[in-house]
Amino acid sequence: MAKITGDIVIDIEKCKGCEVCNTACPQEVIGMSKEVNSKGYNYAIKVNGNCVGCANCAVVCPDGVITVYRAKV
Amino acid sequence: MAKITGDIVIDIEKCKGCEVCNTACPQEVIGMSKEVNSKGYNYAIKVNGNCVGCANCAVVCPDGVITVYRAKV
Amino acid sequence: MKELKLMKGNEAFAEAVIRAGVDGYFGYPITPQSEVLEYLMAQKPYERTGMVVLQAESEVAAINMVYGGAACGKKVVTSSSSPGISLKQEGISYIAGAELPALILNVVRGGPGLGTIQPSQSDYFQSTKGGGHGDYRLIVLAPASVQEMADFAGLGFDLAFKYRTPVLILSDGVIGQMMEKVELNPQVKRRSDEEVAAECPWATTGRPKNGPRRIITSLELDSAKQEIHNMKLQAKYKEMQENEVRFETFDTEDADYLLVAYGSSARICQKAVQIARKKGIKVGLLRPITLFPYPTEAISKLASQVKGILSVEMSAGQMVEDVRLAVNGRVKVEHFGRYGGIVPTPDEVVKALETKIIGG
Amino acid sequence: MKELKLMKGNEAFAEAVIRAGVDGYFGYPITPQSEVLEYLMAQKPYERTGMVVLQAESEVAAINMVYGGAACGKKVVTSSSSPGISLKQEGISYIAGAELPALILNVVRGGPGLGTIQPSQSDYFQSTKGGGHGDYRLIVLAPASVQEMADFAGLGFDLAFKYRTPVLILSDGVIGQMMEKVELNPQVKRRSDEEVAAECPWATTGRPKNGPRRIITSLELDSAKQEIHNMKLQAKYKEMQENEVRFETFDTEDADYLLVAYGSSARICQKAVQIARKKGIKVGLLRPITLFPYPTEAISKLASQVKGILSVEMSAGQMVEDVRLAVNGRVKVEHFGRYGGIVPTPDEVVKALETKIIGG
Amino acid sequence: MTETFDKPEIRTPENLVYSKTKVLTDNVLSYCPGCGHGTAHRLVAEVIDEMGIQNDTIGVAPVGCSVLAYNFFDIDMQQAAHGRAPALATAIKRLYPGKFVFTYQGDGDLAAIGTAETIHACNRGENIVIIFINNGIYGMTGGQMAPTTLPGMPTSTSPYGRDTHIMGNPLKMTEIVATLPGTYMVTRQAVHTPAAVRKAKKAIRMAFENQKLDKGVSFVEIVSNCNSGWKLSPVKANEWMVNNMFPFYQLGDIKMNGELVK
Amino acid sequence: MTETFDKPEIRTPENLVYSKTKVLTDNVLSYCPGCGHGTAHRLVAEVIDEMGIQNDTIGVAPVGCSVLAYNFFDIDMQQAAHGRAPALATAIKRLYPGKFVFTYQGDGDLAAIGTAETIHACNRGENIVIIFINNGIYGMTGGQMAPTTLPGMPTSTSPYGRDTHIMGNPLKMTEIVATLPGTYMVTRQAVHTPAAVRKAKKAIRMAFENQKLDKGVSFVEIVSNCNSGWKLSPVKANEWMVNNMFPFYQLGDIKMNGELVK
Amino acid sequence: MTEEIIIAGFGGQGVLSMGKILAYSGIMQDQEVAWMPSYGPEMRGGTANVTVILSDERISSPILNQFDTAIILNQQSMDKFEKAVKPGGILLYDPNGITRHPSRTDISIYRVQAAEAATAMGSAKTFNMIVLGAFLKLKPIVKMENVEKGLTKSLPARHHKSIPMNMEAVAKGLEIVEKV
Amino acid sequence: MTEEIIIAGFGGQGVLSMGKILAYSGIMQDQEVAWMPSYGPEMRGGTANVTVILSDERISSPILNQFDTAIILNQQSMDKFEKAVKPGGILLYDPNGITRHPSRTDISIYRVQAAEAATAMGSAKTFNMIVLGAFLKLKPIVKMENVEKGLTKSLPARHHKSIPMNMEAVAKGLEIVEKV
Ligand SMILES: Cc1ncc(C[n+]2csc(CCOP(=O)(O)OP(=O)(O)O)c2C)c(N)n1
Ligand SMILES: Cc1ncc(C[n+]2csc(CCOP(=O)(O)OP(=O)(O)O)c2C)c(N)n1
Ligand code: SF4
Ligand code: SF4
Ligand code: SF4
Ligand code: SF4
Ligand code: SF4
Ligand code: SF4
Ligand SMILES: [Mg+2]
Ligand SMILES: [Mg+2]
Repeated sequence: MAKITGDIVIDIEKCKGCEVCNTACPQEVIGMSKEVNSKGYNYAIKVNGNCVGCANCAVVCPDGVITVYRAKV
Repeated sequence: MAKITGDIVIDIEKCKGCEVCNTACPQEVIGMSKEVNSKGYNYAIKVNGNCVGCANCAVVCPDGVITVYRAKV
Repeated sequence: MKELKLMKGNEAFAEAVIRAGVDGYFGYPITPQSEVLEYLMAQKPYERTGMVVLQAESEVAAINMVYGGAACGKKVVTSSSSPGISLKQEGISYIAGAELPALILNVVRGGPGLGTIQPSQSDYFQSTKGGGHGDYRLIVLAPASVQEMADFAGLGFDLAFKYRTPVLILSDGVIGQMMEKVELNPQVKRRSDEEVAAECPWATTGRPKNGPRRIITSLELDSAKQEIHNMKLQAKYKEMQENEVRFETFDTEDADYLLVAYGSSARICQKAVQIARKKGIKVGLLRPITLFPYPTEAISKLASQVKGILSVEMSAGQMVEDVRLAVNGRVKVEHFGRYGGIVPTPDEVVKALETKIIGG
Repeated sequence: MKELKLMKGNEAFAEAVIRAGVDGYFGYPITPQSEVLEYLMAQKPYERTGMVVLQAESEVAAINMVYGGAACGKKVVTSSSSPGISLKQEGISYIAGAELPALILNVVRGGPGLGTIQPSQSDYFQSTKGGGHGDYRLIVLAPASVQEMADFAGLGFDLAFKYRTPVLILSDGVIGQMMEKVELNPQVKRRSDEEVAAECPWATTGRPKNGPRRIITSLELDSAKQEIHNMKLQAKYKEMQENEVRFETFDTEDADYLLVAYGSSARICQKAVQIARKKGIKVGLLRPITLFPYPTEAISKLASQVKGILSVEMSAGQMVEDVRLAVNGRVKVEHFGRYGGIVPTPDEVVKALETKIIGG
Repeated sequence: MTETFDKPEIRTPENLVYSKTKVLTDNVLSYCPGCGHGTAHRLVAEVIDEMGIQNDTIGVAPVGCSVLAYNFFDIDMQQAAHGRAPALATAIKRLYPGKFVFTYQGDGDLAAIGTAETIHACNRGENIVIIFINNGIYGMTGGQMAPTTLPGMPTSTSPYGRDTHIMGNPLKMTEIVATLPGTYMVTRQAVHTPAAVRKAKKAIRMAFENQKLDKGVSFVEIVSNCNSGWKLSPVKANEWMVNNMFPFYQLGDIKMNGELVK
Repeated sequence: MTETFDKPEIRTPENLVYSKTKVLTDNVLSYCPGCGHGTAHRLVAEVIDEMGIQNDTIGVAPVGCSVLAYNFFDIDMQQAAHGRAPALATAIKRLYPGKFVFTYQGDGDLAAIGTAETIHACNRGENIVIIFINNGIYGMTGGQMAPTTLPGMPTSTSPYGRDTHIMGNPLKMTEIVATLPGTYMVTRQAVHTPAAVRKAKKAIRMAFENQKLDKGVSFVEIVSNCNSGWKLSPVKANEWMVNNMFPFYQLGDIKMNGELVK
Repeated sequence: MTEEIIIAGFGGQGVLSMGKILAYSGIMQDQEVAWMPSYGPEMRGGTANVTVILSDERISSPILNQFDTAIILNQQSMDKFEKAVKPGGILLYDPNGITRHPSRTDISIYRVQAAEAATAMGSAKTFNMIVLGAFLKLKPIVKMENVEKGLTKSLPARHHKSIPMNMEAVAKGLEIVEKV
Repeated sequence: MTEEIIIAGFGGQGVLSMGKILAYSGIMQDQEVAWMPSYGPEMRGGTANVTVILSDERISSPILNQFDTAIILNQQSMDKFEKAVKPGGILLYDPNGITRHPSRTDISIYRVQAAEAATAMGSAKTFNMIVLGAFLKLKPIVKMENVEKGLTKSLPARHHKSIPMNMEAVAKGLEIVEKV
């Protein structure tokens, strides 16, 4: 059976580090960086490769900064 | 058994001839004068002596121009 | 072909609005101008031209409907009388700030407060100096006849669109309520949506497929940009002052004295001029037709000729300030007015001229 | 005993309002003055003095609450900023028409429309000439410091009750938002209902048992009576002009040139005077404290002394008209302003003086 | 001399059963003949009289035909800007919680321009009485459409009848304010017959009595005729009202003691 | 270099399942981190995109945090005076019946100063969409009390919590407009979880679809956080919202197809 | 020629429309006209009045305190306007309902029993046309044919059938007006 | 003496309260003070800045475009205010998060690693006090005792227990500020 895998791209300059995506991810893919972006926010980063491309994070991200891909592998 | 009788006093200068009292009187006591008052209204007048002092006319008169008396005779 | 009718000023305005191809009217009843909405409703303009006529829930709603319609490039108008116009001040300031063309009729009654429903000219300051907040001006047209109530509907929109600015017609209870002969222009076709879009590329008519979106706003959080916006507005007002001043003079050629009056006061002053001249007083009349831009230069010129100027208004003295600013101290300028709904007679004007200017 | 604090202008005003024994505040949030309501709410004034503080549903409701409270003889106040003040124009006209004492604070921001939330002085015309309809005037006080934001609360009510008139404090974002030292007056006790009834026999506090009922209205359908009412108002305004003009001068004794500026502009001009004097320009400053009644006479006198006058305002030029009316053509009067939320620097003022007045 | 039918012998103070309350002044009402405003005024005045609160009541007149109400009530009164009476009343009552405060408003005043003030005063539960005269029209200004104008009803600004598609449906403000927790009593009455008048008066009395309890707004709608605006004689206007207004604006209590009446 | 967990191999157009709609501009949203306004914007934009009406939609921004909405929607937009968006929308729609018109308003804008405009636009049955962001507070001006603020909830103008006796109860405008014949669809949604977002989007889609039918107002309330105003982190704010706002403002459809949902 | 007229009476007496017909008649003979009503709630139930000016020149002020002719149809109007007639001018009134008759001696006073005549003619609506006729007898400032044209112009088409009856009423007025 | 200072950084950095403590300290030594914040939505998430003026004379304008000292705590503020320092003036900044360091040569530039130090001290809240200390090292315009008094005045009583920690942070700032 084909396994589903996914990936997200975070526009870290636009991310405001609100952590809403983080809470919504069923795979605990998202964490917050220690670094800040030029606006001073600790932006979202991927902390593992378990993304399944469910788009939950993108759907709840208030700033629409996440792009999601999903593929069968 | 004592009979009830009544009487009304109409302030004809303040009466506006609206005929609302007339409609409300159970005894058909009230009619409208042919004469006009100084405001040009055909004011209310008594056309018979059948008043029983029920105050219906006074209660509905928008201009509060009717005074009512009632007595047992 | 022109058409001759006997109409109230308010009705003539309403009929002229329809004939000018106006797209929408939004208003709320108030004496002495309710005939505008009543006439429009009776005319079924939606059948005559497709014009939208709506009784709003309040003057505040009405002026903001005007904002919405004007922002779409449509010709939209509202009318009210003094207290209602006060309620519209925020909206008028927004319309001016967002640079929208719109027409507003004020059929003035006496104030302050609920005051009286009788005619007055006590909203001059509010109209010409900005009753709303911020640095803006309205073009202010002052009709003095039922004919002008009709004519200024068209003129008002011409100016409104030329400058993308709100235009106020400052009338009063006399002009609004009286009937006179009026010659009406023939019906102008309402512009199609396509014509509007072509004429008003700035208007929000739906984002063009091949161009940027349009934004109508008066907000600018960046002060540097807001200042540039304000400067643009000021430049526009200057342009109006250069190009749009309108006034009439009567018997000023040889005048020793000058009356300045607008609207119904000007009609009374015309008669006063006749009476005074019969008495041997050489007096003329200047009637500002635009109250903003004000005929400052014309008055300034006449100030070099006459010995004194009387500003006649149905108010406690408002326009007289603009006369004084024009005259700049060169000759005596006084004010005569009746107010609270009282309309002065020509005789009273002559007497005021004699006591305040000639004898004074 | 006076108390020294570091406070924002808005807070100082709010605290002074409580200490002045004010009975009610009714307002609606808007930047840059929301601190007034916030401060009041935080102070639990109902515990401190029994004062009523209510957030209204809108500026229109707030000003009409003020009408209701003032008509009962109570000391009531509202505050807002430019767009909100525009919405209050009808209500203000009513309060003036019904001759009610009330205090209104406008912490001005740049317009027109939504404009900017940054400081501005572009509501001068609206405040001084009557933004609402009808012939009325407000007493207009222009604070130039946090201290005056506090002081004018008391002064405002004194004048409001003395003349039974609405008083407007015309402040701006600078004065409202900045913190400075402020010396606060001790708490004044709120008047009891009995005291109010005794002091304000005209107020609707419940029909007296042995006297006629009281009516608060601005309506008069009989024009003759309405005119008399208007004349009474005008007489009052004249009295204010005679008795209530307030202003300050700096370095005017030997001045060749004069700056005229109010509020925060006046502070900037004070520095400009220092800079200019270092450069050898003998310039003075007149700061109107009351904008209505305007210090016409004081300016007129100085006009006989100086060679030119620069009116400095954070607007496109409004007060300059009153300066010109005072000067009446005797010396050159020019305007300098920055606007849209931009505050001019003292250097800019000096430069404007040099180019527009001295060199011009 | 024609017959007068007078019975002077029974006109004694003991026999007096009805006379104008002293809380109404002697000024001639400015209303058209047969207008319900007059009756409504009288009922409010009688309640004030009977409760003995003439010196403790502050009334607020609207803009509308009843703008001159202050000429007719012999109590302290304020005249409000169009639609804003509830804002005035809010301030008055909060500053004088011990006084009785009422507004008297028409349907244009209360349900058009004054919508926000009405809803928010009711929502805040201001402890006031609101008397709401619904005559389905703007009487004062010459019979324009009101928010309460019935579908199809002609007015000077709906000369071909109210077209609900363009002009919306009549607004039942009374039902709306009844949904707000701030209202304690909401009722709809009429004053066209003696029975209706007596009922209306009871409601007004209860409204004023409620004000002592500090429970919020008591709201009394009175469906009334505007015979001038409707262009009918007073008597015909009342008939038209019964046949047309009442089916839409059903009389009766809507909320009592803070509970919706089912 | 730290591990990135990127899977560049699957980032192909066919595999793209979510990306920002082109109906949102590239401007950085002016909202606070985690504010629901951003999500609500995106949903409206996505619906416009999916319906292919980007060139036929005119939006109206309020005064409130979303005053700058016109910087974010790539459509023609107008910015209304505080509370007046429904008046603007009324005129726009009547003058351009073929366009899609919506307002986007906060709770202060729609339920305080704009009460009359909201009620009357709804009552007239203007054929528009109203998107109502209820965050129980005035976000823009620094967290003052709104008509929708919950009882006991502290704000900058109710620092000791909303005292309903003095400040009134929270106003449910959504329930009120649902009672008006002019509204066709009235619903309350949220955007704090993926499921809620997906549901809210469906509601918004339906609202815009309704506009084709000329049936009146479609009114979509979105209960949202104002984490700045509430002084909570975005995640905590959403939790607080679930625990406190939702019990009072219950999510779900209130009126569908012109019928109240029981 | 300029004729300045006030017509004043009760709301329902057709005062305004009488003025309007007069104004229209003036237009029909190419004159300048002005018609200025009293307005607002004062009209409610109470009095209504209208100023009508016909002139060969441009009319300056439509608001006057003195009139060439006053046409007075109730007592309130008598109290208000008797004194507003210019010396040498005309006061025309219907004595019906008048309790205090005019007393000035420097003006010409006429009466027309129009209410009575209208009742006699069986149509209260002709009242104002009778008064108009009376006025035109005293001041024939508009030709009869122009009155008819004016009527046609001022009445909506659906009322045109009543024109003959109206003209008859005008004729009646011409006939019954009498000098006091 | 007049000292005109701008303090600029992110919303959460305590910029406004630092300015307030400085202003209160000025009051404690009988100076005139002005504190003028940037305000409105621009503060939301974004930058916050405050102008503080201490002077022996009456302060004229609280709105300035040039400052004796700029205290800069993020990149945006650096971009905006580096150029606003008067020639010969001082620019003090925390390099944390700064990507483009100041480059002017006509002013004195100092840095203070306050964020780092605050973390080390275990309380992010002391950040602004460390910066204040650094500033006072460079411009000892207020006496330490007056800073403490200022703190007491500006903090609500319930926070008075934190004063020692705050004074410690000030001391830390005095210590770690360094010339660039
Ligand atoms: C701000 C403002 N707008 C409009 C008016 C004009 N106006 C006076 S009364 C009225 C309507 C009155 O209708 P209603 O409230 O129903 O009272 P009614 O006369 O029917 O009793 C209006 C629109 C006004 N005076 N002020
Ligand atoms: C006439 C007027 N009054 C007040 C304001 C100030 N103001 C701006 S936004 C706002 C409230 C915004 O709250 P809300 O509508 O709930 O929107 P949010 O910011 O919460 O999204 C206020 C009172 C204004 N701009 N104009
Ligand atoms: S939800 Fe969006 S803005 Fe918030 S942390 Fe995640 S990616 Fe960043
Ligand atoms: S797409 Fe789904 S699994 Fe992948 S990061 Fe986002 S929420 Fe997690
Ligand atoms: S009191 Fe009764 S019976 Fe007598 S007249 Fe009046 S209604 Fe008729
Ligand atoms: S109800 Fe009153 S006003 Fe009307 S006719 Fe009878 S007595 Fe006269
Ligand atoms: S116009 Fe209507 S509401 Fe007004 S007094 Fe006449 S009948 Fe009554
Ligand atoms: S203040 Fe509140 S509503 Fe406004 S953007 Fe921030 S979180 Fe959102
Ligand atoms: Mg009504
Ligand atoms: Mg909100």
